[in-house]
Amino acid sequence: MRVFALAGRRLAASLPTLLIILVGVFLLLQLAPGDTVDALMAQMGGGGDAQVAADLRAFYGLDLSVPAQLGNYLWRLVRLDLGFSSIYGKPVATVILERLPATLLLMASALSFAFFFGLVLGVLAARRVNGWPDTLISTLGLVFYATPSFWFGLMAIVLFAVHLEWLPAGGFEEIGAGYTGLRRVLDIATHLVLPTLTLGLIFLAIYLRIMRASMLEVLNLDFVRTARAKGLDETRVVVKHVLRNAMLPMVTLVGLQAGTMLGGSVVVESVFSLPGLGRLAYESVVQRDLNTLLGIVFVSALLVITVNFIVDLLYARLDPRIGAGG
Amino acid sequence: MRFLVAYLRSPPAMIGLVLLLVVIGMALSADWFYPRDPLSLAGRPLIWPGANPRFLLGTDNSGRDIAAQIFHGARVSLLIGVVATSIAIALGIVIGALAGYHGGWVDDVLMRVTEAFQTLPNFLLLLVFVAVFGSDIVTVTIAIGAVSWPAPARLTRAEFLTLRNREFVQACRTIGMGDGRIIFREILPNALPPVIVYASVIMAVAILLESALAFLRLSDPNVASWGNLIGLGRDVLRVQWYVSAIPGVAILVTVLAVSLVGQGLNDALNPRLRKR
Amino acid sequence: MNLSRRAMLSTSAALASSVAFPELSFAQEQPRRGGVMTVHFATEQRILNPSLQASTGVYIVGGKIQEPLVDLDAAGNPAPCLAESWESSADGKTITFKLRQGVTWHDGKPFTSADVQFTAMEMWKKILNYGTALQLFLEAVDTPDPHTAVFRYARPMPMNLILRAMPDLGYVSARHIYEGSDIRQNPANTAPMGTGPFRFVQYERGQFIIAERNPNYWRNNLPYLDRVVWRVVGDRSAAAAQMEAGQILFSPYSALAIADFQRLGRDPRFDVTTKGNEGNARTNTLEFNFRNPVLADIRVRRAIAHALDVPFFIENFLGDFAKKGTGPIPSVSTDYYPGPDTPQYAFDRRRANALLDEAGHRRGAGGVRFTLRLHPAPWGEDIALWSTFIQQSLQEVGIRVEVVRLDAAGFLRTVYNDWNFDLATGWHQYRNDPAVSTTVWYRSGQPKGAPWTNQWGWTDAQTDQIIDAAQTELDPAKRKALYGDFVRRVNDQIPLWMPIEQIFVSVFNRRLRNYANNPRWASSSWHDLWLAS
Amino acid sequence: MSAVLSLQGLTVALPKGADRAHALENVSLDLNANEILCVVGESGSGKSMTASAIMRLLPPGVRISGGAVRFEGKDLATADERTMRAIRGAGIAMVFQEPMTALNPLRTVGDQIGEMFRIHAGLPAKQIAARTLALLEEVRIPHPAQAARAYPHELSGGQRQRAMIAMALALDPKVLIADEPTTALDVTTQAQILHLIRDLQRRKGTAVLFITHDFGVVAEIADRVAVMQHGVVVEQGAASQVLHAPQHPYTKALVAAVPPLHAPPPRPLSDDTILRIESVQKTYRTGGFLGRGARVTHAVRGVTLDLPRGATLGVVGESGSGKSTLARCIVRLIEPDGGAIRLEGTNLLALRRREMRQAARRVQMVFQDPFGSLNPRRRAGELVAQGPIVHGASPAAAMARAKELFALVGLDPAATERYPHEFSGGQRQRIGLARALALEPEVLVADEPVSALDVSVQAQVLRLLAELRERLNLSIVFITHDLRVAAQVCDIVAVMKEGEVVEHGPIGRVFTDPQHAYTQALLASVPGRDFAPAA
Repeated sequence: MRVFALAGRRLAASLPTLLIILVGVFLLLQLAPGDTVDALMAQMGGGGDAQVAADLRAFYGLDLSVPAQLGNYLWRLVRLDLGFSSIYGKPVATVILERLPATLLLMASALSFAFFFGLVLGVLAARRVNGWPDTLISTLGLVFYATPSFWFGLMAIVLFAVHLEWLPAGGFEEIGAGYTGLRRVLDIATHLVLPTLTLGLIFLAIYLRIMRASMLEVLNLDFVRTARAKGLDETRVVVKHVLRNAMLPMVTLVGLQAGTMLGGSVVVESVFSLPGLGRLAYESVVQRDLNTLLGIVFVSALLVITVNFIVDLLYARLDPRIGAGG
Repeated sequence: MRFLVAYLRSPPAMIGLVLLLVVIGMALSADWFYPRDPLSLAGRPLIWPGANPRFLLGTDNSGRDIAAQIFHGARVSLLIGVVATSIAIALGIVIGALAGYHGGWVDDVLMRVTEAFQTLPNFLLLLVFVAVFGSDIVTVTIAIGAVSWPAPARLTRAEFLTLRNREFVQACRTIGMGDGRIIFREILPNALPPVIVYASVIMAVAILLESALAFLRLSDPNVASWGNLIGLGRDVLRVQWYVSAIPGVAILVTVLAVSLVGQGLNDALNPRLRKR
Repeated sequence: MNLSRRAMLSTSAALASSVAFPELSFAQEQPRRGGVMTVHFATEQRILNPSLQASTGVYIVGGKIQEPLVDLDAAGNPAPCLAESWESSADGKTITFKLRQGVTWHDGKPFTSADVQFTAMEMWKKILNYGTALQLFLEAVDTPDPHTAVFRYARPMPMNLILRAMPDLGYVSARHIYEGSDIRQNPANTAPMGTGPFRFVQYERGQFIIAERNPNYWRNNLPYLDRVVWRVVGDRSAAAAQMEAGQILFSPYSALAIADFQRLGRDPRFDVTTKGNEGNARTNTLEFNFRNPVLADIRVRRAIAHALDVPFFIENFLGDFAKKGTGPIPSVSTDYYPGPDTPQYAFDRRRANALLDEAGHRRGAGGVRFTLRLHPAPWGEDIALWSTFIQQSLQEVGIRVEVVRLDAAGFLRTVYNDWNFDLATGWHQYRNDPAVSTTVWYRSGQPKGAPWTNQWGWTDAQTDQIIDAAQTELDPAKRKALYGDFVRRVNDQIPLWMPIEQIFVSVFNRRLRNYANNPRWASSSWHDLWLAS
Repeated sequence: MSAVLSLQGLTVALPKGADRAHALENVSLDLNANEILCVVGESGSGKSMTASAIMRLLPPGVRISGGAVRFEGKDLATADERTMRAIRGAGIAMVFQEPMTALNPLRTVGDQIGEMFRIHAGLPAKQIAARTLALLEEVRIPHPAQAARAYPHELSGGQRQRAMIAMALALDPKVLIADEPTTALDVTTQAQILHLIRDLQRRKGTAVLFITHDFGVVAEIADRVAVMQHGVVVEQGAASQVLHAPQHPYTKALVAAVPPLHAPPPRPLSDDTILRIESVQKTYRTGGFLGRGARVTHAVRGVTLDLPRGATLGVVGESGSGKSTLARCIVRLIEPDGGAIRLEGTNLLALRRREMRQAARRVQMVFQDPFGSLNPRRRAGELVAQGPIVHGASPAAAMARAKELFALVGLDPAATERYPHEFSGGQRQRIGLARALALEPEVLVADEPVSALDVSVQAQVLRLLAELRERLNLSIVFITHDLRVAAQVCDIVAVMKEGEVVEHGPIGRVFTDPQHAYTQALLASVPGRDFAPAA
């Protein structure tokens, strides 16, 4: 398939990108004050003496020179070994795998929410351009865009969890409740409602704006005039001819913003105490857990690349011009 | 002139401008209304807004006047926004212009680096920067600028890619003009408007990024920043929610104002869109 | 063996079943069996084994699964746990522990002196923080029989010191699990196995830890609870919400916001108290870097102390759970507290200004005498508030303070290793005996980079001499006197200042019974804890 | 004959602030069954607006303010939207200029044609497929079954236009409006499409309203002609009458401006070759993953041509023939892969960048797009003065020179202060010329310099070019797709196809006695090739 060749090329092109990221972050963190052993000492809360610290540094290979450490890391990476997390005391791959589901779920639900409502609202606004629905939707979009996500999350907790007690204030699922099957799915779903809204809001605003602009753009294209000249009514013109074309820029944007969304989940996961990758990233920066951080960088880069790959596939399905070469 | 008229005719753009002027007014008048250090102890902690006429918006959990912090915070937010945006735009333009004009391996290398910055979640990168270089306001501002440049770089590059093949650029080359002059004197002025409009997006994002950083307590504690206040208020969120709510509204209004002004500029610069 | 029979024997049998309950009303109730205890777990841990890491975050979990040789009773006195009795030789160089018989590990293997020997030599002496210092002169542990462990020291070890230290630093791990493995990477570090009332079940990072009832616990028919679940909740307000919703029954170690303590304290469903944490007192510090000549001047240090209105700060910001401190040994330390009659620095702004003038620091432009950088430790809401208060207060006497905010690793490295600070503030944790974790803050000659030790560049022969003498003094009365001298000396010199004394605050759901019935309750084994319906 | 469609005093108002009040003013036209009525006019004449007004698909803000459009007894100017929808496609169908953009890129051609049956006829799917196939066969698309399954981008421009025509004729409409349907096509394809339209129209008896700017096309296809200017029909009548005996002065001027396909008598040429193009080669490689699947395009392969001093060398060919690439190779806007460009013996391709910049002043270029070739942010004078300034002239001297050049190319010297958007297309092309001439070049490379201009303006610019060639003794490489234009300005001509020169020689010889089959086909395709305005 041509599409896969395209994706393969893209993957190959992202290898140097990945290398730049890994080496860059590695070197950057070397400049940070304190290393993972300092963070470990902080966790102990005192009483660690210099010998213990020196032992730990030797144990984690922190006594080696920077190039040697980098070389070791990259060589391990080539063998698909992400290394051992000093803070979590287990292989980085395990640590990340434990945290990945929550983030994936959160991102998927936030993305679906933002995409769906962005699409619907964008179309509605474009259909009634400059009318009151457009004004209302566009204003809402701007307000959503301007709302700091963590603040929205906090306020949502105050309202929905504290005062109304409709939804849980945080967490991924009811711990120890031992739910299984559908009950558990429902439980996780209720826990994800607020985080999804919080993370999705800004993207909803962005998609809405793009969709509206794109609809207006496409509505002006020649083939829409052709469709009208064929005698199609407006609804059919929009559904059959405009929508799919107008969705293309939005689909592209999803790929472009996968990284941003992952960044946003750092804050959202922290607000809602979700056991996700974003929070893990934050913790590993603070704990100087270089292996874990690099692991996350690696995985999130893979994630972004994967999302882009899926977006490419989707785009190719939507647009037959892609994948036909060129 | 026509541009100005077009701008002033749009109600959202005007609302944005007024809001922005209010925020700028707050920033300028902060010293006049609240001459004391906004971080100094002003009264008992956690006085509700309106409960004590001395503290219009109440006090936070450190006993500091929230109103004073809101006024002084406007300075910080605007300053961070403007400076970080300038850094991002300047970096973005130079990198985008070089990549877009030269193409070939220069483009490849620069775009790989840009992709690297875009693949890595920018907030994560910001965290790393702050962990490495500390969190004083200068560092934070530079770091925000340093993680925000890829988008304007891509935009500039895209503009350059189309403009460099436009016939007026080719005409400049046929008369023997040098590359530097073509890039900066001929192409750049034409590539600039969309980038300048995009600056409003960066500024909005910069303000949001700083506040998110402050919320995680990673921003400069020596300045009265709105994000710091939200982060501080998080501990008393359940009852004294106003400590977080008030600066949140301030951020919202500022970002909204910047976005509206940006959109107004865009519409005024893009007459094709204005008609719709 | 040449032992002077100054044994400290306790009646262990009685303690096993009945402990003096502070809440007498509960005693009349019939304990209910079953139920799940849910605990707030604020910071994730790398390790859950308390033989390898001495910190509250480990005890709150590992303390239910593993047990120490010696515990504390309700009155705060050493009580038998895995050791039934102990005695010291006359020269203080040999300490013999008689171990409890019939104790089995969770995997069914018997607990013996070999376990104690291995843990002491391989973990306490080599890896365990505080343990490495405490057991520095431990030469060997002899095991004449499976139920006797003889600790041999190169220097006299005060019995009081070791017994006070053991509840925290005396957790035993199973030799058969660790021997021959790389201790630091042993899977049991995060899936601990012990002799305690609860067996480890599962640790989901970022979510929860579960332990279940150990049916073969050596205290017969205990514990009452079926399960303990620790819920990982990093966000303070989220934890408070879960506390209110009944999803968490106990929040230990001051892990909620100060405002929430005050609010929940007014709620009849909760007991907000420092009870059960007397063994975990801490003081807020203000640390001076002597490499800055301004701070090397004692008048400046004293002026700074006089400039801070500590009672005001406590009243307005910390509330009922803190009190004015009088020095490095907190008032809860009944054995060593020298009383309040040591040199103190009352709030006196005029005096502060006078001292600064006297030191030659005249006010310059904007009334500023000089500028100092203050590094607050990034843990604890009170430290952030305290650093803000320092900033605000010192401004009044003409000292401009720039707060430098760093994360944990950055803070420790910058302050204790790079010495790149002027002022720093954090916590000093008092662990029942000044020799465990207090005197290191003052004794000179600490290796560079060791956090929470004297890294200020301050050397005082007199202080060093007192500390060394107390370290090996076997007579408790003399030891107490020496520590009195110590407090007077350091309060006079203030190389660092400890003006606020705090005890960790716990929030209990009142459905709990038998809670807070010993001075280190959050860390203890909870074998007698039960839940009212 | 009774009119199928009748425009009676149709007036279309433009929104406030437009450059004129009405797009159409009192337009009356009758379209009879079984005839082709050509509406012809220059840009802005309102000819396309007429089509939009009939279909009631006017841009927002533009509305019909008077008159009537009679069709099947209804007045379309006032009919409700429902009625209009029923008429669109079924009663009156339309074919547009750009077949690429007029088809939805995301749906197959068959699907889009079938849509006509779905919305108007409600046929079962199977029948729709059969009818679609039949239609595609009718418009003589190669491999109709494949074409039905193809997406628009998979077809060539001509095939797309055939598909558009198939779609338009799906329901046998009474009226077909064709809005510049062949303007975007190459000349050979254009001839085929014109033939197809004519043929189908004859067979089905459809009334065709054919909108075009090209008198050649009019001559080729029209039964009757209506000439429009500024929204007003200035003249209408039978094709032969309007073309050969125009009455209205505007029509006269327009017809006179159409260049005849026959070359004027040859001029004597110098023996001295000023520019020699020697086996110039340019290959593009695109795509490919690790070297596999890369596509190689030979844009220019081994082209060798001589330009005598003072002569005009025409390079003609269809799009994709490599003529523009060749032009850019000459001035090194594109670096050729091989060969030589010798300017009086000096190989320009061997020069280093700095030397090339110096040599640049001797070979200058004029571009096609009068909008795109002038930096919108610089004053016209600056644009012209730039060249001399780059080559060391003082700004004041360069500006003075710019004013002289403005006079030379027929512009007001005071206009140097204005910005490009304040000029008309023809004026802008003059600025482009002035800019090229500012460096006093010996060779001028003109890439389609008049293709974007209306026919009357085109004639003026061509005249100016010829004049300047004489006065300044310029040698010109003239790239064009328009054989009529080539015939008028070139001394020698080279015909390019797929990167190669298939035939070259003196224009008179090549155009009257083409040797190569392709040249013959090309010349045969020129619409209205026999039409020449009565001088």
